[in-house]
Amino acid sequence: MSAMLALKEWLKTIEIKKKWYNFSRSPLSLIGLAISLSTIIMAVFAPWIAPYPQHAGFFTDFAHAKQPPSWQHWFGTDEFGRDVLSRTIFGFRYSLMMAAVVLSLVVPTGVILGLIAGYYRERWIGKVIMRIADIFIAVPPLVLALSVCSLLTPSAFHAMMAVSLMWWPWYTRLLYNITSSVKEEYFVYAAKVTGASSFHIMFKEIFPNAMGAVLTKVTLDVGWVILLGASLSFVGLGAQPPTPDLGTMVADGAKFLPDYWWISMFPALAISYVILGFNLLGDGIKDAFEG
Amino acid sequence: MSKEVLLEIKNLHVGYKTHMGVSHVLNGVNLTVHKGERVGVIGESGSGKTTTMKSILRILPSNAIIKKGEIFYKGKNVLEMKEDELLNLRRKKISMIFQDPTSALNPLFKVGQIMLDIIKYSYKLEDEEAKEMALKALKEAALPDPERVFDSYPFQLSGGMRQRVCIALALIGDRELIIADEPTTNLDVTIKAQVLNLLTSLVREKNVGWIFVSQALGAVRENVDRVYVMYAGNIIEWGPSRKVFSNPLHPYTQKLLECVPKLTGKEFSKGIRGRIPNYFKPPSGCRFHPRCDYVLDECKKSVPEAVEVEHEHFVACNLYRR
Amino acid sequence: MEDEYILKIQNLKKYFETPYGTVKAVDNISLKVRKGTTMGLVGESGSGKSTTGHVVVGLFPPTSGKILFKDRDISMPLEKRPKDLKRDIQMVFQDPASSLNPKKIVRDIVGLPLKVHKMVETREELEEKVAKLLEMVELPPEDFMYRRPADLGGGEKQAVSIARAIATNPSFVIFDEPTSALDVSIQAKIINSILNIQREFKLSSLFITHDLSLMRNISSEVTIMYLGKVCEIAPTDVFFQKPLHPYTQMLLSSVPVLTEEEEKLKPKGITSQGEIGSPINPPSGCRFHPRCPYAKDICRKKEPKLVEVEPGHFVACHLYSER
Amino acid sequence: AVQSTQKPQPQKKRLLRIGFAWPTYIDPAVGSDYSSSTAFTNLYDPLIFPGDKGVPKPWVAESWEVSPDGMTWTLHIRKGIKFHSGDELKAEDVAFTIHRLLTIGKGYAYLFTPYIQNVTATDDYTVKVTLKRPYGPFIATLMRVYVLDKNVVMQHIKKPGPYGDYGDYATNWLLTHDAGSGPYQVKEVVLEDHVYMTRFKDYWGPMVPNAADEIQMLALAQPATEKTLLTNKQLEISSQWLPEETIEALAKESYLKVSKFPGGDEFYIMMHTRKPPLDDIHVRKAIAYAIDYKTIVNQIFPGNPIATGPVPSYLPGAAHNLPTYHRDLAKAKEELEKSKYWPDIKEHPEKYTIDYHWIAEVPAEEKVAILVAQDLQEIGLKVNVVKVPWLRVVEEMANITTSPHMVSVFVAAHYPEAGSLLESRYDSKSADTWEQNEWLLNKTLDHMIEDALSTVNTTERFKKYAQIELAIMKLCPSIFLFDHMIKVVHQDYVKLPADEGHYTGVMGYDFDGRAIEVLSTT
Amino acid sequence: MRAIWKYIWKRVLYVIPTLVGLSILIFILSRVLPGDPALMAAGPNAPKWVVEQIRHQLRLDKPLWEQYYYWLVDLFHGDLGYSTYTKRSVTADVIEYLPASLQLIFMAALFEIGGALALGIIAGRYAYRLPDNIVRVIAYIGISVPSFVWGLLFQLVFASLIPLFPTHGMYSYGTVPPPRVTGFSLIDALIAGQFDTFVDILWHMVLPAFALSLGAMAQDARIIRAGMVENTEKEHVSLVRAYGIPERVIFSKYILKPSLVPAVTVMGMDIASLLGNAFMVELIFQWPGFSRYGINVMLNKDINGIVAVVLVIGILFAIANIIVDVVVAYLDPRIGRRSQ
Ligand SMILES: Nc1ncnc2c1ncn2[C@@H]1O[C@H](COP(=O)(O)OP(=O)(O)OP(=O)(O)O)[C@@H](O)[C@H]1O
Ligand SMILES: Nc1ncnc2c1ncn2[C@@H]1O[C@H](COP(=O)(O)OP(=O)(O)OP(=O)(O)O)[C@@H](O)[C@H]1O
Ligand SMILES: [Mg+2]
Ligand SMILES: [Mg+2]
Repeated sequence: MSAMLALKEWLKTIEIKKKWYNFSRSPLSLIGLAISLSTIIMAVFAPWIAPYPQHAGFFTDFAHAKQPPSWQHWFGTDEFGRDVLSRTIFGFRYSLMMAAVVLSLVVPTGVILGLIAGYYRERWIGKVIMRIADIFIAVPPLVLALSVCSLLTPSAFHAMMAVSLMWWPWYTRLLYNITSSVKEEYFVYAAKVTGASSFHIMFKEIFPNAMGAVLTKVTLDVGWVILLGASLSFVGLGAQPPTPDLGTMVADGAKFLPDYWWISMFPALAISYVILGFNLLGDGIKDAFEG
Repeated sequence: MSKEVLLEIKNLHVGYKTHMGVSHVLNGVNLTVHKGERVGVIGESGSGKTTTMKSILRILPSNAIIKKGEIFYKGKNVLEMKEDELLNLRRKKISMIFQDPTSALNPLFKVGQIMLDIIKYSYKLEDEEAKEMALKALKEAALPDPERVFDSYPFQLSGGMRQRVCIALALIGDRELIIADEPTTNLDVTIKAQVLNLLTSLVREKNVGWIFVSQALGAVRENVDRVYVMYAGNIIEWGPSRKVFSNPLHPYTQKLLECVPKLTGKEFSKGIRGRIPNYFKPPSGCRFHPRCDYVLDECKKSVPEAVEVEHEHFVACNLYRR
Repeated sequence: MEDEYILKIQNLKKYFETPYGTVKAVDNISLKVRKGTTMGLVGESGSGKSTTGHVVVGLFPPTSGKILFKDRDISMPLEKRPKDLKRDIQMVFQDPASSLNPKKIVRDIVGLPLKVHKMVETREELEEKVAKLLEMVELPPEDFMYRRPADLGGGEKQAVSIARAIATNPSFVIFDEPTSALDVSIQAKIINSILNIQREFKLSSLFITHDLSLMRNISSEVTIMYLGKVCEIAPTDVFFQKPLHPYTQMLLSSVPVLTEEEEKLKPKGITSQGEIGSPINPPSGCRFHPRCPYAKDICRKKEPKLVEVEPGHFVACHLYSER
Repeated sequence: AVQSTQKPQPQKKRLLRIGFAWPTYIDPAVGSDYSSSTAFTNLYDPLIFPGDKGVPKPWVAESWEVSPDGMTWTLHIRKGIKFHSGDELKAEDVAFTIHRLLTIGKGYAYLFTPYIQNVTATDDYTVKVTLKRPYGPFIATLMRVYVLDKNVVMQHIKKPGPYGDYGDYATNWLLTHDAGSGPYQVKEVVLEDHVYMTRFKDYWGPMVPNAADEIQMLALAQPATEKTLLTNKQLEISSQWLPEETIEALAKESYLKVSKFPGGDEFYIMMHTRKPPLDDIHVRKAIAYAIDYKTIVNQIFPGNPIATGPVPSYLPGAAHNLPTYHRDLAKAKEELEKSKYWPDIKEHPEKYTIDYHWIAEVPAEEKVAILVAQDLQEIGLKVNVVKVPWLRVVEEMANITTSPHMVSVFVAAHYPEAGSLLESRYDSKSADTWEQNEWLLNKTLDHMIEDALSTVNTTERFKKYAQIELAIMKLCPSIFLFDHMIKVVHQDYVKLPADEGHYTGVMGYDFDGRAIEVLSTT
Repeated sequence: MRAIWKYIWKRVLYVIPTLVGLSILIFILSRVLPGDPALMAAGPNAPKWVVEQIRHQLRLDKPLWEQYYYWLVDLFHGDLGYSTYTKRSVTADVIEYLPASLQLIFMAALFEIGGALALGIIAGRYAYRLPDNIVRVIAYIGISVPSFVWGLLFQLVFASLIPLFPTHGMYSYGTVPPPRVTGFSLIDALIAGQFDTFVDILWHMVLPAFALSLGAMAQDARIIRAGMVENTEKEHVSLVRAYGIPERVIFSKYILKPSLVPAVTVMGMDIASLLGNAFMVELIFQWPGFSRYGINVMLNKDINGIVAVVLVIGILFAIANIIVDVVVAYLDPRIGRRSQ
């Protein structure tokens, strides 16, 4: 029996190894992993990594405002005299937090609704769920998120709520599509014939088959949610200053283009950096699950 | 035999590059087709039949690597042919019927569009003439209402009709060799019989060379002059059809024939143990040795040479050496 | 007195509503399966074989008609079916590739029915039972227990499906073309284990196939279906000696054979022609008439009834009903 | 209208292109913001024109009398003023204009609804206005009555509308057309984008020699754009909200000039005197002593004079030599320690976190906010800085509970007199408006203000104002940061009266086409 | 062909309830979320009775269902209500601003499709080789850099460093806008025969349209490339190759067409990103279009304006998707023609 257990463990590592092999085959995936990890590390350890952590809070030093990039301030300073690099590092914090909050709300909701809708697609419950989801998808997410945010007081919290409100249907749709096709697979029939409960079939038989797709989408969505959050902030409906939010920093700094380009361009690059990282990572995860 | 040799495959080694490494699929395939001869190739799924056939026309997938070997068509090596020679070969000399008619026909084009393209590039004809030619071929393939078929998308046709369309394609012009790669696998029993009857009668009528690849041993037995048995990228036995089927020599061939259920309902075998080898690390020596009941020591070491056991009946097995 | 039939299907209809019309997949068929025997169900693709099987195991409720299992009416939807019936009736599906959940290991796949029916308590017990089942289908448990379907060959997958189907010790199993996607050498192996299991468990079964040669080796009775209708029912021996329905004859004549002996069994003078019609607009009268070389006027107008021409040999054809 | 297919040959014109923030509503009964008011000034004639430093100057109303009880004002209308339609401006038009304004109720109507009882044209050139109660600054408010051409308006009324017989009162039409007599008339209005006005040939009033042939008010939102336009000579005058950084950069160009003139407003930080801990005067004083006024006027809003009291120092009626606050951390701490909250604040500063709201539309306010937060941190007060859009601020300030602890706002006098600001900033009536966040609700002060405003005699009125101002300083309800100076960058070929030290301090009269010279043609 | 029309009709019918649902959703949100639109509309100094008047005008004093009912009734008369921001009918605003946005989005879509085809085909043709890798890098950059960052970058580069293209507005200063006939300034310029103006407008559209299209372009290029690579290995390609059709034709016909089907589907989604990103791009480039109007009504809490903006974009999106579906149906005969 112990030999068997050892074998089991071995097969498990094989499984992971295979995924890792598929993943690491493309150097782009590894770059993506590195970028994503670097942003996460910067976000988590911002107070230790940022050269001037106090610049993320209430700080002004007008005497040193708008200094171009230099050795003291790699990314220069902004109109308050704050270190742009430090604020950008803190910016990752807010961006990733936004992604984390939104996705942790949206993924379970969307997934469960999608499973139910797909599993009961012929019944009214499935139809109603999909009809409602359709309504939220009938408009580009940014437009609806903008209008909902505009109806609320602009704040990071409201932005997260608005984005979450827009986002769940994408998971519902994904799960709906997967569930509707997987539920016609013979292994689901077999489980039904045996008498397994609908709950078991949805969560133990069907859901594992959607795991890869969900994981891929979640990773890619980290980038998109950050983008959407940044877009909201850019218009002025997202996180509010002095929060070092990347979108807000870009928008605020845009006033000083082109003379003090570093105030907006470095945070803008930072946004692109995160999105790039999670995009590459997402594609890698997709390869890992599909390859 | 003094018959003119049409096609000769010599010691063909083909592999595939995949993310798991290189698979060594064909392991020295030798195959000869004479003019007007009907040759069968049998073997389990994955034994490399399609790979061999595609090599002949050089239409292997892009990840395939031809490692060694020659394919002579009327004495010219196909693998060294120039672009225009190759196109000429494909356009005028050899045609192929694919395994799965559904995936072989581009779903976004009407049957007629595909046929016209093929005819136009092969024969430089005007639309009118080309269409006439296409309709003639469709009629020959026993398709009722060829005009309608010509104007249909593949999905609008049944599986049997699709395969007939593929046969019609293969019949355009006067070919010297028709390769039929499991032309009936995905069809219903009754349709299978129909398609096979059609194909055999056409081949007979036109007296062209024919390679008939199939897993349906019965169908092969009934319709070919000579048969090649393929196992894991090797031709392990070949000879006149009657001889091979009535007196199989190789342990694999013997087992394979036993496995086929009989209409007479006699007890049939327990199958062949094990499965077809992994091509990334194929067994040394005779690739069948891990599954063979009569395995000898030398089987593990070297690939057995072919021996002519009876007239024109060859087998590559150590049991028959000396 | 106990009935000698384990399964009785009476006037079963199963229609599917689709955007293009009503598919009459199974249209008023009746058949009985004797205890401890295997009934073969043969027909071309689209003739309604799988649908019949699916209705019996409860995947779809019948449109009309009755299914009696051990004299209990089981023509209710699956949710309403008592649990013991779900344990007693099992099915092996057509396509090995989709029969196993690719995300689970063999132990959990085979163990699922055991868990659902609470036949095991601990994990050790589960593994033990699964190991036994795997042995029964000739898969060495130590090698296969923790594998995933992706690492299995087609035959091995089907063997796992069979192990799962017999896990709950059912008395009736439907085999839906369990080997049609497999190579002959593997088919032989699978059929062998099925035969062994049938013998060992005294299993009654419905064996769906389109391969008449295979049928000959397995079943004691044969039912031939065409476009949702039954054409002919007969004990296997009788059937091969005296195929009555023209469709049956056409099927038999289409079988490619390896030996002269077999050749003799094939009916002469009939060749395959035409294709199966659409189940949405089936041909009038006898559904086979467009392909039948003996078709007469009456065949176009009137649907033939299934009549018993000899004891146990039923046929639905105007050629025989005139008598 | 289909134009000729000929290529338009642009002839040389004196163009005056000015940047503004949008929206601009050119109907005087609708708009009341900076850009709208600028449009009114150029398209219409007001009854009274603000002279230097906002002193009322006869305009359409040539002269006036007031009844001894201060309840009835008689206005004599100037003869010979021609509307753009060609008709003469008559008393009837004036009465109609005021009626229309009061009926619609938007725009500057709020100045008149509380006082005006009735308006009648007694003859072609006389208008009689009856008030509800005596009102000292009445004449000054008439700078906001822009006279409309009754006939033209009546012609463009669409029915049905919300105003009964008057249908929509031509509000739709007047959004993109004018019915005025001003020196310019509407050529084209594209909402959200621009207002083009061309010179009205028959204008009756005085114009400077090189007045613009065409004024273009442009919606400009981005400093970068304005910068490009200014350097390309495609914009004569920048908008007034250019960031200091941009102004600095532009000031370096030889062909550009920076002009500075009072905007008539003061920048306040309003403190909620009913919300703990700001309900304690010591806390308020501590704050007043903690703030670094100098950095604000030197670094953030350079060039703005530190405020000397509750009203801008140049406003008619402003008091002088009031006691003021300045940065003194020791004093600030001392005051804070005197407060009843001190022991608790010391222990749990987060319990007394002060919400500081600043207005999203004015980005420079953020710097003040963060500086204040930094300053207050030094004396041990916690601040939560929140950026809030203008309309939201208006909404939250309407209610005593939703009003924030502190909010920084620019407030301008409605008419050029100290009384205007005193009333709108500190009277109980205005407590629920955006102009007061203090929620003083102080009866004594209310009486003093009412008394002052109903005093018709100007000198006496101004004395009363001074007493009120002193009282307010003692209460320390607000932080008086600075008297706001408007800064614009303009081409050197444009001559603004402000360059010669002339200004009105009345919103909308800064860019008066009558007085701006354009010395170059394009 | 009839089948296709039936299919389109079905799609349209399906979209209608969704749009109604959308209107209800946004209508309710705009009325129940905190904030008093009447107060905001009245302006900071308005007396109470004016606020009440506006409240009445906006029907905010009625129960919610009644508000919606009358809103619907008005909608059927082509009236989207009164805009508290522009102080006129929202319908007039839509008519005024929408064409400019459509024009811009149309141009962006042209860039998107053209660029995606070019990049995708090159990458697919030279799969796994240098051009493919270059395109891949371009695609990743295109996807990762938000459109508003492109916008700002272009502003930075073109406003000061290389002033090749104008960075704001629709016309150069001094250009006389053509008289409004269709509302589409490009068309109007042509009608008026102002060819210079036409070129001027085009010139102004280049940067915003490009900034807008880059992300979608990259996305589509990737899909096309993936489709090409996938289809190259298809059996039907082997078939035409086996019959001697030249590689050039195989590539441009038998591989390209099937690769376009998924790409076109994705383009439908990408139009969503165009419609969404137009909000930021119009803001940055001060394009006098509907999206900039959208931002303004949103920032001013003009509820009728917001509802209209969402609804109009919903309709545009639906139309775009239907067009995409039709194109897909045209490319892929299997769609919408299953029944015979
Ligand atoms: N493009 C490819 N890349 C990698 N491996 C391939 C490729 N094509 C075929 N193979 C592998 O090569 C082996 C031989 O395949 P081939 O298709 O030639 O067999 P076959 O005899 O035709 O089988 P079947 O009867 O199933 O058609 C198989 O193991 C298959 O998995
Ligand atoms: N869920 C369903 N919805 C609609 N039509 C169906 C459904 N299931 C089966 N059918 C149709 O019913 C008919 C009979 O199908 P069935 O699967 O029973 O045939 P079969 O005899 O098992 O064929 P095969 O040999 O291909 O498995 C077919 O035309 C099929 O398209
Ligand atoms: Mg093959
Ligand atoms: Mg079936």
